Amino acid sequence: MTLDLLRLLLTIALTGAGLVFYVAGTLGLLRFPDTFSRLHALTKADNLGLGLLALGLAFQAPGWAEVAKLALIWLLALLAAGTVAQLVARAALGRGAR
Amino acid sequence: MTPLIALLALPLAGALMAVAVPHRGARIAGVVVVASAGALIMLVAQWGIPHAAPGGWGAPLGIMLEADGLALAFMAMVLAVMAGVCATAAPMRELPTPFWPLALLAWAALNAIFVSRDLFNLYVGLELLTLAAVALVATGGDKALAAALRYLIFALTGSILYLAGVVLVYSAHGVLDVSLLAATLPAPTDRVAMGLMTAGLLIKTALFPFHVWLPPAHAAAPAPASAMLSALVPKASFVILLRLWFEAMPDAADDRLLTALAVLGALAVGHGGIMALRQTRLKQIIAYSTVAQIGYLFLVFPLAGGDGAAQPWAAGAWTGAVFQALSHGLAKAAMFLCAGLWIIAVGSDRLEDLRGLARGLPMTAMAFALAAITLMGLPPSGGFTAKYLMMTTAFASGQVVWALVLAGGGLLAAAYLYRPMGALFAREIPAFTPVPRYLQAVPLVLALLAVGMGVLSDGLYAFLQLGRPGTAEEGL
Amino acid sequence: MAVFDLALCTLILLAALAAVAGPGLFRAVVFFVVYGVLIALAWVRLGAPDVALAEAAIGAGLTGVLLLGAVGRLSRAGADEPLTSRIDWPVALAAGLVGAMLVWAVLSLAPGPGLAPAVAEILPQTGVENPVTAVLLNLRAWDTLLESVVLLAALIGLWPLARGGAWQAAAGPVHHALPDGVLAGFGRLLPPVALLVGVYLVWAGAYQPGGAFQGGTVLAAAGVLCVMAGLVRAPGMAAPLWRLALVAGPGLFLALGVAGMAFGGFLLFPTALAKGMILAIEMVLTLSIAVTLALMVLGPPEGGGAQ
Amino acid sequence: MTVYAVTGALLVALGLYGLIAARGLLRRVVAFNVVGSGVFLMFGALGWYEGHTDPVPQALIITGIVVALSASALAVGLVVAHARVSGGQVLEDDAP
Repeated sequence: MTLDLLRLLLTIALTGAGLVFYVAGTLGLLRFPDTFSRLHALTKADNLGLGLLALGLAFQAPGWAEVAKLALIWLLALLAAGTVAQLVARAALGRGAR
Repeated sequence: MTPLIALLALPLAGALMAVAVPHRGARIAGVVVVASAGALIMLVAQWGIPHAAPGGWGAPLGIMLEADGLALAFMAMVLAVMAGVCATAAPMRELPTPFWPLALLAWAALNAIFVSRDLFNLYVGLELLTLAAVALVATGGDKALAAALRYLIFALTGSILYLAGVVLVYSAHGVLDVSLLAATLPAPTDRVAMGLMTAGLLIKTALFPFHVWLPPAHAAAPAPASAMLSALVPKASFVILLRLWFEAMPDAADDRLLTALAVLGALAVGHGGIMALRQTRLKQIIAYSTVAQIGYLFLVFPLAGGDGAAQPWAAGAWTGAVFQALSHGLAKAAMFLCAGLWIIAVGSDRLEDLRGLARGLPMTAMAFALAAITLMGLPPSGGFTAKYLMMTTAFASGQVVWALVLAGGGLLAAAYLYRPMGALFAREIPAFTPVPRYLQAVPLVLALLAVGMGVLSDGLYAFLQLGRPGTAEEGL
Repeated sequence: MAVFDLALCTLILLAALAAVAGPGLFRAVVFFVVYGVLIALAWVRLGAPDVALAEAAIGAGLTGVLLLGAVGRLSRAGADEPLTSRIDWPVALAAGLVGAMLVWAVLSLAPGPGLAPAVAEILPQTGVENPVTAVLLNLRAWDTLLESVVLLAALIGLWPLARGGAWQAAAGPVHHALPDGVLAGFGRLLPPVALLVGVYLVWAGAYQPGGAFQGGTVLAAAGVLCVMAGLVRAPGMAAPLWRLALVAGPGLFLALGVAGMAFGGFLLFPTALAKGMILAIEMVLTLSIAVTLALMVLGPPEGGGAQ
Repeated sequence: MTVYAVTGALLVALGLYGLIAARGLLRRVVAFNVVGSGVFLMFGALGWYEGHTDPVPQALIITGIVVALSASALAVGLVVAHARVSGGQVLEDDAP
């Protein structure tokens, strides 16, 4: 019982923290002046936010297989976000953005 | 394999093979034509209503397929037209290779629609037909792109409205099968469902005022594709309309609604005829003629539907409309194939360029004249039988106004078809590239079939009654 | 949870509004993708994870990629979207009327179990445990066979649009990617993972959400990425093997359907063999779907890298 | 779950407006997809009963999603080819 409660609290805390990072990243996307700082805000904050969400949800997973799936999702999202950020930055450079 | 399944599987298999072996497209289509003819003869010889339940489940869990007289007659018409299309298209080098798989896919979709008893399966069939038909227009090259796009937008609007109606039908009744639906109690949402499905199908059938996509699309496509598009494609959605209004939900028919459909049909007859009079290119005349000829089909709704469905004359009007759809298909295919051959011969379809061509290509001129007789509704053609049957009902049921539409439409057809005929039979000796005789014979055979429908109307009339909804059966 | 549903529906409507009537074509397409993801979320709420997967992968993902690609090609062709300033009131009235009728119909329909109990009853005879897969590949296999052909028809429909009529050339535009760039690295890393996920989705479809169309989409995405990264050349229809890959799935489906007539009917899968037959169809169908979708996304040949 | 069905109905109206009234061709393709998903959402939400959705609509919706994608792919191809030829993404009103 206490273990379940502890897991629930951890989940709430971690997902809550993840959401804060998401909000921060979105604010940065909206408020920052140019493409590169926006990318910076978005990728950094969202990658961390997603990691926290995944970690928080892992405490609710019924088995290790689900934990592995969550980890895989996070890794794939990291990889995709990193690649896309690079490509967007390069495209922006190519078009003469600062 | 039963002949019914063969009729569905053959064009599908042919299309797949034509993708795998593209340079053999024409030959594959030829094999499909011959094999389908065999299967069709076996089915007609049974003189019954063969049916199939793919997967063995049957409705409501599975899909039911049924080849009643209506479905078989349309499949036979499609087969005849496709045979003609394949014969004329085979030697045409300028047709892009994808024409063959697309034509076979359209054929497969048509057969699938004619035999399907399931409203959602009909949707999938309609979409297959639409995509293949739009792509066939696009085989006309850069000049056909705008027409293809307009056609696609109209067709997609139509199919999504139809699908919305199907959703309401399933949500209210829990079944999609036409026969099972007829046995369910009416639901209050049925009117909305029928309205949406009908509106969608009207757009697809190109009934006035939803016809604006048809003339440019049918005129821009290569002639063999135009023949398929004008003769066959609008018939699929019309057959679904017949299934809905006469089989699935005959009780939803409201007299005002049925009259509204026929009024649109009458307007189509007038508008299509007048527009056809004003065109200078043959393919555009034929395309506008399709708009007018589709109009006649919609007179069936007040003549044979609603309160009149139980009357003894209803069978005549219903069968007359089917005769009209079938004979128009054969005649219109003949006309477009003639136009295609004349374009090969003189490089244009402008009326002034066709002057005197009857001397050079007499068989095609003969074919065009016979097809014109059918479209005007003169005896002894299939078009005459169609109009005779519908007029008899109009007088018997006291709806004389529709008889006037039929008569007036015939006069208009005579007027707009006189111009190309006058040009063809002008006393001039044109310069032209010769066309092989066997190619000239193709439209002639189709036109003769259209006329023959009238000569042999007794047998066809009896055949069409197989599985016909309604109570009364009246001979000619 | 009612608050959540209401909020989600509001977001869906707002995203749709931005996609249909918002300013800027690129923005509209981005909002359309967001809209698709939100719709997928709605499907999860409605207890329909199979549809959620299909919507996310196909409705939002692939359609979004197609539309984004078109935005790029249109701006390169100098074809800007015309500015629409005012509302077309007659059309708005007609659309509003349809909407009002639908809302009325939706509100007057009483919920019911539909065919769910009937499907559950015969599920053991279908050879699969996921009822949605049972409906798709057994009960209504004729629909699904035709649907796989619809997909093929759309692809063939793109061929007449190839530049210069060279429909057998390599699909799509020429792709320039740095051989050691990020995209190339991503392209090397992702395909094995995508292969795993794609095959898993098909395999799992028999007893849990997933299936040939969802799996095929994942594989197609990996393939398109490989082409964009310059790792492999875009397939061209001059190669018989690619053409065979396109028709293998529907072809096997049709062939096994006709073979079913030996057991008593078209598309009839006897219970003992159903699982194997359905899985065989799904696996080959996945391959065909993947190739078809990848070729669709790459677009008709634009004259680069002709073989 | 009626709220989802009503949302679907509203999406149909919104999308229909765009499909018919928009002039930009690609925008009309987007609108077509909105109508499609609206119809599907209606279908699924109406099939929802006691926590589950009827599997038959689910299967039909998946079929519908694939059909809509096919139509979109052909439409996008035509829009791009038309733009290449005409230099625009509007249909001239050549219809009488």
